[in-house]
Amino acid sequence: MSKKYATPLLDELKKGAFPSFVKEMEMAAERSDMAADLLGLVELSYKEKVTHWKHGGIVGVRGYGGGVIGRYSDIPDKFPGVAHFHTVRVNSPSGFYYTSDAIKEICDIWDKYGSGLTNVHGSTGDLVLLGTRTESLEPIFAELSSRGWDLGGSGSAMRTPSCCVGKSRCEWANIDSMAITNDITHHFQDEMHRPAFPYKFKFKVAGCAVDCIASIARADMSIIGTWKGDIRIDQTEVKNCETKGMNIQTEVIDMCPTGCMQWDGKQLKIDNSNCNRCMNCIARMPKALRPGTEQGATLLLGSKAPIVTGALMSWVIVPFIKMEPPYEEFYELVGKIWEWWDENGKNRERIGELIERLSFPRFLKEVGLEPVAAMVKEPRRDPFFFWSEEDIIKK
Amino acid sequence: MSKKYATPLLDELKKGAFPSFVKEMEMAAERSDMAADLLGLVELSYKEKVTHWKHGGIVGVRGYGGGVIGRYSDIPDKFPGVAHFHTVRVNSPSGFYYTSDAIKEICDIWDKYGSGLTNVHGSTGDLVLLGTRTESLEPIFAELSSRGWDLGGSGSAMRTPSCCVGKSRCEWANIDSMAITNDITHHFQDEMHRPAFPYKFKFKVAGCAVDCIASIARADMSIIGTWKGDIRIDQTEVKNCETKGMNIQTEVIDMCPTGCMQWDGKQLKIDNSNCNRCMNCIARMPKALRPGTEQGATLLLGSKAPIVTGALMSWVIVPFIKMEPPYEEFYELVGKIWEWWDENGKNRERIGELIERLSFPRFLKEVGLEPVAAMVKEPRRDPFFFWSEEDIIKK
Amino acid sequence: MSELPQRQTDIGPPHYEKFLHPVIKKNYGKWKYHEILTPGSMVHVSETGDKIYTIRVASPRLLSTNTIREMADIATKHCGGYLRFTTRNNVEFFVDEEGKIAPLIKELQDKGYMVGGIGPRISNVVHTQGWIHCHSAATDASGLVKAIMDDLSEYFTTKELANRVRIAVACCVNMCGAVHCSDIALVGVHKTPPRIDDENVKNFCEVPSTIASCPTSAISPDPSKKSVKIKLEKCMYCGNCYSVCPAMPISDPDNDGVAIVVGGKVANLRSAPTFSKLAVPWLPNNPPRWPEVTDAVKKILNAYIAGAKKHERVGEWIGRIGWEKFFQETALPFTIQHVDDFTFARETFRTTAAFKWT
Amino acid sequence: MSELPQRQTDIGPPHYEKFLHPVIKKNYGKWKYHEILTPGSMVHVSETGDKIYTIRVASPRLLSTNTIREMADIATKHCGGYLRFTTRNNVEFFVDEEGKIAPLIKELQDKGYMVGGIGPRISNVVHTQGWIHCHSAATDASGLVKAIMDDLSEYFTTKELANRVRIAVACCVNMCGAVHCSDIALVGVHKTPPRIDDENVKNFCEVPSTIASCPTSAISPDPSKKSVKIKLEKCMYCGNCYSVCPAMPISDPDNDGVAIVVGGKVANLRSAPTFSKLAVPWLPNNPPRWPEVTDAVKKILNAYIAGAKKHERVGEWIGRIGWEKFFQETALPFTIQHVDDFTFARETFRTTAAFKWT
Ligand code: SRM
Ligand code: SRM
Ligand code: SRM
Ligand code: SRM
Ligand code: SF4
Ligand code: SF4
Ligand code: SF4
Ligand code: SF4
Ligand code: SF4
Ligand code: SF4
Ligand code: SF4
Ligand code: SF4
Repeated sequence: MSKKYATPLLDELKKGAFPSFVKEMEMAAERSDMAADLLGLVELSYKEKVTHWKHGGIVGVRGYGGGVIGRYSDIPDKFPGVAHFHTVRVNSPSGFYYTSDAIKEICDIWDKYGSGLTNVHGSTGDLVLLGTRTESLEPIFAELSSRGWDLGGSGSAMRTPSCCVGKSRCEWANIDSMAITNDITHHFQDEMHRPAFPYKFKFKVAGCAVDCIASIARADMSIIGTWKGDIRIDQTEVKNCETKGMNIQTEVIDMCPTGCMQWDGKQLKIDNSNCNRCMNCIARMPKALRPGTEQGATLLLGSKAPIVTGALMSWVIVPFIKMEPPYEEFYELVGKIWEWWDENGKNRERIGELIERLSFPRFLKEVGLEPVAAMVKEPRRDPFFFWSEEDIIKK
Repeated sequence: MSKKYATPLLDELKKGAFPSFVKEMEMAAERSDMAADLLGLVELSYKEKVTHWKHGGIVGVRGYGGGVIGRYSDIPDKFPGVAHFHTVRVNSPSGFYYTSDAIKEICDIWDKYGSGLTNVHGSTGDLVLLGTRTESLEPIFAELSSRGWDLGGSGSAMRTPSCCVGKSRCEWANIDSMAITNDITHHFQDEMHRPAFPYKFKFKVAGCAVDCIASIARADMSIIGTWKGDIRIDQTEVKNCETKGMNIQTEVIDMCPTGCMQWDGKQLKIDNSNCNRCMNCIARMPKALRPGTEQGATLLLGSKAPIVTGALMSWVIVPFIKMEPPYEEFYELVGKIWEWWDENGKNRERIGELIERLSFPRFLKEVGLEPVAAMVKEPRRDPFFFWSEEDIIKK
Repeated sequence: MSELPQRQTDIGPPHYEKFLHPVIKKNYGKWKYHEILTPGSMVHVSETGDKIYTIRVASPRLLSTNTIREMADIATKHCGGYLRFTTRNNVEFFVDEEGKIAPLIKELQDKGYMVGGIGPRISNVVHTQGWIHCHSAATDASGLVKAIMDDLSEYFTTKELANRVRIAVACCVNMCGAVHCSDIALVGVHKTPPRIDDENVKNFCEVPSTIASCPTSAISPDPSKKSVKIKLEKCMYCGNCYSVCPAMPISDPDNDGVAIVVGGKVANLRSAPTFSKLAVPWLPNNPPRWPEVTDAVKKILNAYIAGAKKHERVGEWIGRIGWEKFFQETALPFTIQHVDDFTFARETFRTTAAFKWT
Repeated sequence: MSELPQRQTDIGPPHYEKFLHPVIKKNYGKWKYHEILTPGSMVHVSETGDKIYTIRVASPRLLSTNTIREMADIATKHCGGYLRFTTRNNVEFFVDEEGKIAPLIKELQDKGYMVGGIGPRISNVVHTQGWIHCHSAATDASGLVKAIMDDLSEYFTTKELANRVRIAVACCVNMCGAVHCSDIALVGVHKTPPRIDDENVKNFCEVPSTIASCPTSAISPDPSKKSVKIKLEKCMYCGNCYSVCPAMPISDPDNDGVAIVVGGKVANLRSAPTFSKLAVPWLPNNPPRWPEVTDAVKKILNAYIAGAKKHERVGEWIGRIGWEKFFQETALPFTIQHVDDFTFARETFRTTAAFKWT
């Protein structure tokens, strides 16, 4: 088939070992005018070195305030196929598992109404359907939702929570990250679909401190599985690691950040009271070492991208919480945090930024969390601090 | 001799192993009414748990704007001896060395005009004469200066520079800290005696990174000696350290922060290109290891106490500078820094705070220092930075 | 519209259980250990003795329905119709017997899929929309990913590194790629301030929120024009005002470009999660292959390969040798832009006399 | 005044050379190594073969001329008339032959001097004026030093520690004692806001500089009274406004007290210089012996003694075990005041899931 536009610059990116997004666009372009015009528009961006998209207007589906990102080309006359090019964020299932049938059903819908191009998945974790027209949004939603799919979040709302593979295929999961993610998503459908927060709010759930979902870097609330009690040791398997060529001293003992491990060539000893559960030793010897059995999670709050005051990582607000259905304690806390954010947050102020502005002690007090040393890397430096009325001695 | 006041609380502090400041006050009180009344006033503070001093007014000696701290009691009627109780800051000689005769000469003057009490030395490094009356200031100054002594700094001026013992009695000095301190003090007499800065400015000079004068914590400019080239090793003496019972592996090799040392029981090897000159190995084995021979200093800027934006430590602005008389390059740089501070600093703004407010890059540019990686622990985190006109590509 | 099925709302995503391979479902929560078999395959062993083999392939993330269908068909043929995507946009296929691995890999490779990405190597590049879909992009994302990964594909398919090297791309400082905690990351940056279209500001923008959007307080009202003005020397070209107010376009074909930040991570193993730090403030947008950028990435990667100890991440390696050595070993210039002047600038200054000569 | 000698100005201090012991002068810059002989004596050996022996004694720093004269006389008798003071206010005597040490020490001890302070032990306490001389003092300094050092004197005279433990006292947050980088330090703190005397503010204070002095912007003008007012919930009782404006006294007999900060250092050995961090936010002023304070200091010191490895400073020990363990091992309570809310608060939050259970 002959191409609608010459795309010499993009053609270059069909070469090379790594799968080519240009080939994907070309495949879609064979069936879709939208995709064909996308190729032309992107080629122009490659030539001119600027984007050709305008700010999105507000588009969406009836009754929802989010789930669609409006997008229009700034040169619709030249590329009418992408005059509208909205994306639809489909809420992915926990753990990003699909059956062939299910995902093909989505393809069917998308071929019918959209560009035939997708992102599986977007950075937040939605299955992103890339490029459709305003008038197609309702039909797409009807087709999707009637088949059991719903939209994810966008705007000042709870965003699609996501998680690592967890207990489904990982021996290190201390919490059921997929079940938790699924529960949170269903619990907060209204908060996701009808933006009413000061700004976006993201949950990410990792089964352990390896954090394969990067929750600590990009979730307003990061839920990270962990354990209490002793690391389980299979001494025979420890020995086997050495037999197979691992240098236990340099790769495990010397790399333990707390220096709480000892290896005499026969027995591995761990002073669990000084272990910080970093997961390194366990990752080095998956057959020999396993997390302890009293399982739960650490809750951390506040990470986000750098705008406005610089990037934030989430920090500990609850050192240990059992994360078992119906997650009452957890939801109660989330409720209090959101209420506090709602009362105090400015427009476009993330929870982490708000706490930074009003102070972490104030957040703790007002949300009702006990201060504990696990919440800080180190105590304050300069001796400037506040007292409450009840701390003052009156004579 | 019977005491002027009962001082039961202070009397308690005459007991115990450590030398007693109360005994010192009592000795002075036997000859001085001022000291006697000081005892009474301090006893009252011990009882009431508040200070009995008022803000100092402006007192001093003719032609000088500093060197004296005015001090008045808030209950002069009760303790007339301390109605005035100003301190005189006598500029100490570099290294805090004295002859018996010289220091007794100061005692003579002080017994004549003051309380007979001193601090040898104050935190900045002055020999502090503690407690006299306004009308005695001129006589004290005449007596002192005619015998070769001068006053130190106070107010918004250069303060009395101070230093470690350096080359006079320490084998690790890479710069002549005492000569440098003496030179700076004489070079800037006007800047010290006639306050004209936005705020105070302190120099402290340490012969090496051990920093026995705590310069990095409390000097607007910290001058710290260091070397280039290889640490000198005497292998026989290394071996001797072991013979005498030192565990070279744990006390030296494992504690080297850069991991650049090796010890095989016979030979000590140092990868000098990775040494950060922290001084640990040298301090552990003074007979075996000595700093390299190309000597100079690192200049650091900005440390101060916590008010207003939190405590600051000095940071590197010149990684290496030869510090040899007549110190031209050094004085030229100090001149530029002061000029910049003068132009931009707010009242009561220390140099470190000013740089923090206007930015370190701007300081570097305007003072004419090349940015080098040694100036930072790590580069910036968030990709927000400025470009100059000349960096912009115009087509 | 009449032929449309009945829409439903707030039903949420389908339950994940429906999509689990029977072996995975049966052994859910019972996994005991895993072993990496090859760069593209691993096995997880359950307490029940069951095993599940995972085979991973790269994906460009921007997928046509053609490719998705093809992958689904492969999954149907080899895997009982089950597949998943990883948190870094790779695709995983499952088989329950070792013997099923080879035919699956053969078919994948025959169809041009790149198998690999497991263990201490370079996995897929987390990235964003770029010129494909975003109005805010200072560079493209997909093209950068392709250019880099073509150069580094061996580290996906075969070669081992000291540890994982996580590469990420974000097309603007909004950083949808969460570039701020990656081993090596590229971020699109501007070098010139926004251009204010006063007429449009008046008509389309809310002045107070535009002013509030600026991290450096560079924006103030211009009441006479009912618009805003920018104190140019305060603007560091973040584009946040443009996110809030479309009448302040900031892109510039010659001065937009790519910054490289390095040394971040999120895993807690050994050392705490770390932010990435600036390695290169700006390289030109030179599509389609951004040679200046790929060169710099290779310089950094090669210095890491030469210097890192086993299991050290990029940031841990730099932490051990020091940033001054990083600039020496990579031969990247240290510039005034590297010196922090943002929120926590002060904490980055070198408050010690102990540093290395370079 | 007529009998006064002719004053001179700007002559600066006398040249140090005049005050140097002949052996020190001769071997200036030629020292080769040193050895610590006893807790109160050490020898420095020159390349010329010359030796200088240093004997150190404690001083309360607040010295009467009586004591200074006595020390000078001892120096004349034993040391050729030379002596010096250390940067921590100890006194050093010099002899040039080993045999001269014993008689010198004997005389010093007979006269009640405390010999020691050299090597890995507790040397003198850097401190400030307190109620002896400062209007700003929230506690006394000399009394605290005496109370602490009476308790810990053995660590000056005999006992060894893992490394030096530098103790410092500052009587207010102006921190003339540079307490902010000490192993264990006490600082006088207030707990209540300043009391504004409007009449005096009007007459004696400059309103703009008073407002500017406040770190938390708690002060604003009160134009009707030509005075200022304080937003109480913003005031953290630093007293800086009082430094600038005497009409805002802040001291309060019951609520002023002592905070303890720990883990700071300035030496560059092994690890970079570090700021001290808050261990105890407030203990009451309980003169003359401040038992609550000395108790807490001993708790910290004893935990350090129990836990530190050889050559580890207090901060290095805490760095190794973690702050959560520090609070456990010292049994000091962790309170809301420990959680930072000042300039760099955010950098102190625990951005990792790896911490120890306590
Ligand atoms: C599609 C997606 C990038 C991708 O290619 O994957 C995306 C795309 C956009 N992001 Fe994002 N963000 C996406 C994940 C993220 C992430 C990563 C994450 O969620 O894990 C981040 C960093 C984490 C965070 O939330 O801070 C992220 C931080 C931002 C920000 C900065 C927010 C901040 O508080 O600093 C903005 C700016 C804004 O909100 O105005 C933003 C804004 C945008 C907008 C809506 C542009 C705008 O200014 O209005 C982009 C729409 C592009 C388009 O036309 O498609 N996006 N954005 C990701 C969502 C897909 C999905 O739903 O799965
Ligand atoms: C006497 C001395 C304490 C001592 O007992 O040794 C002292 C005493 C005072 N200092 Fe200091 N400072 C003394 C060394 C220091 C040091 C340590 C140093 O210089 O190494 C510091 C910390 C380092 C620094 O400069 O930041 C220090 C930081 C302050 C500050 C806080 C300055 C700041 O920028 O944060 C103030 C407040 C001020 O300037 O208003 C201050 C103010 C004062 C005043 C003048 C009180 C005031 O608010 O006006 C004190 C007079 C007390 C009196 O009546 O005698 N003093 N002051 C020290 C000077 C003696 C000498 O000349 O040798
Ligand atoms: C499949 C996936 C989870 C998912 O839900 O999709 C996953 C799966 C596993 N990860 Fe991961 N990680 C996955 C993303 C991550 C991420 C998140 C990310 O990259 O954005 C991280 C954090 C990276 C960081 O710190 O920046 C991550 C850091 C690790 C580490 C720690 C590496 C380190 O030492 O710093 C391990 C432990 C190890 O094996 O060394 C690990 C180990 C594992 C194990 C061995 C866990 C297990 O027992 O099953 C899995 C084997 C896969 C492998 O070697 O790739 N996984 N892993 C993700 C695959 C992404 C991909 O396609 O490459
Ligand atoms: C005399 C004095 C210099 C002076 O000009 O007065 C001095 C002299 C020496 N110091 Fe020091 N230091 C002196 C204050 C300091 C200070 C400053 C302070 O305390 O305010 C420090 C920094 C403390 C800190 O980091 O907070 C200091 C940290 C050291 C260290 C490093 C300790 C460490 O490992 O962290 C050494 C090296 C060693 O021997 O371990 C050292 C070593 C030495 C040596 C061995 C240097 C030498 O070769 O002569 C001297 C032996 C004395 C000893 O053991 O006390 N000196 N030394 C100071 C004595 C003060 C006192 O009376 O106790
Ligand atoms: S975060 Fe932990 S539980 Fe989840 S996939 Fe990674 S290693 Fe497994
Ligand atoms: S989990 Fe980390 S801290 Fe705990 S024993 Fe293993 S390596 Fe050490
Ligand atoms: S700072 Fe260095 S040169 Fe000066 S006394 Fe201390 S160890 Fe010696
Ligand atoms: S000076 Fe410090 S960094 Fe250099 S070799 Fe000695 S211990 Fe190592
Ligand atoms: S990083 Fe910036 S340009 Fe890229 S998708 Fe996100 S908002 Fe758009
Ligand atoms: S680009 Fe950023 S810094 Fe510049 S004016 Fe806009 S918001 Fe402010
Ligand atoms: S620390 Fe405060 S109270 Fe003590 S001398 Fe300095 S200014 Fe005065
Ligand atoms: S005491 Fe400090 S915080 Fe309180 S009003 Fe005064 S200057 Fe401000």
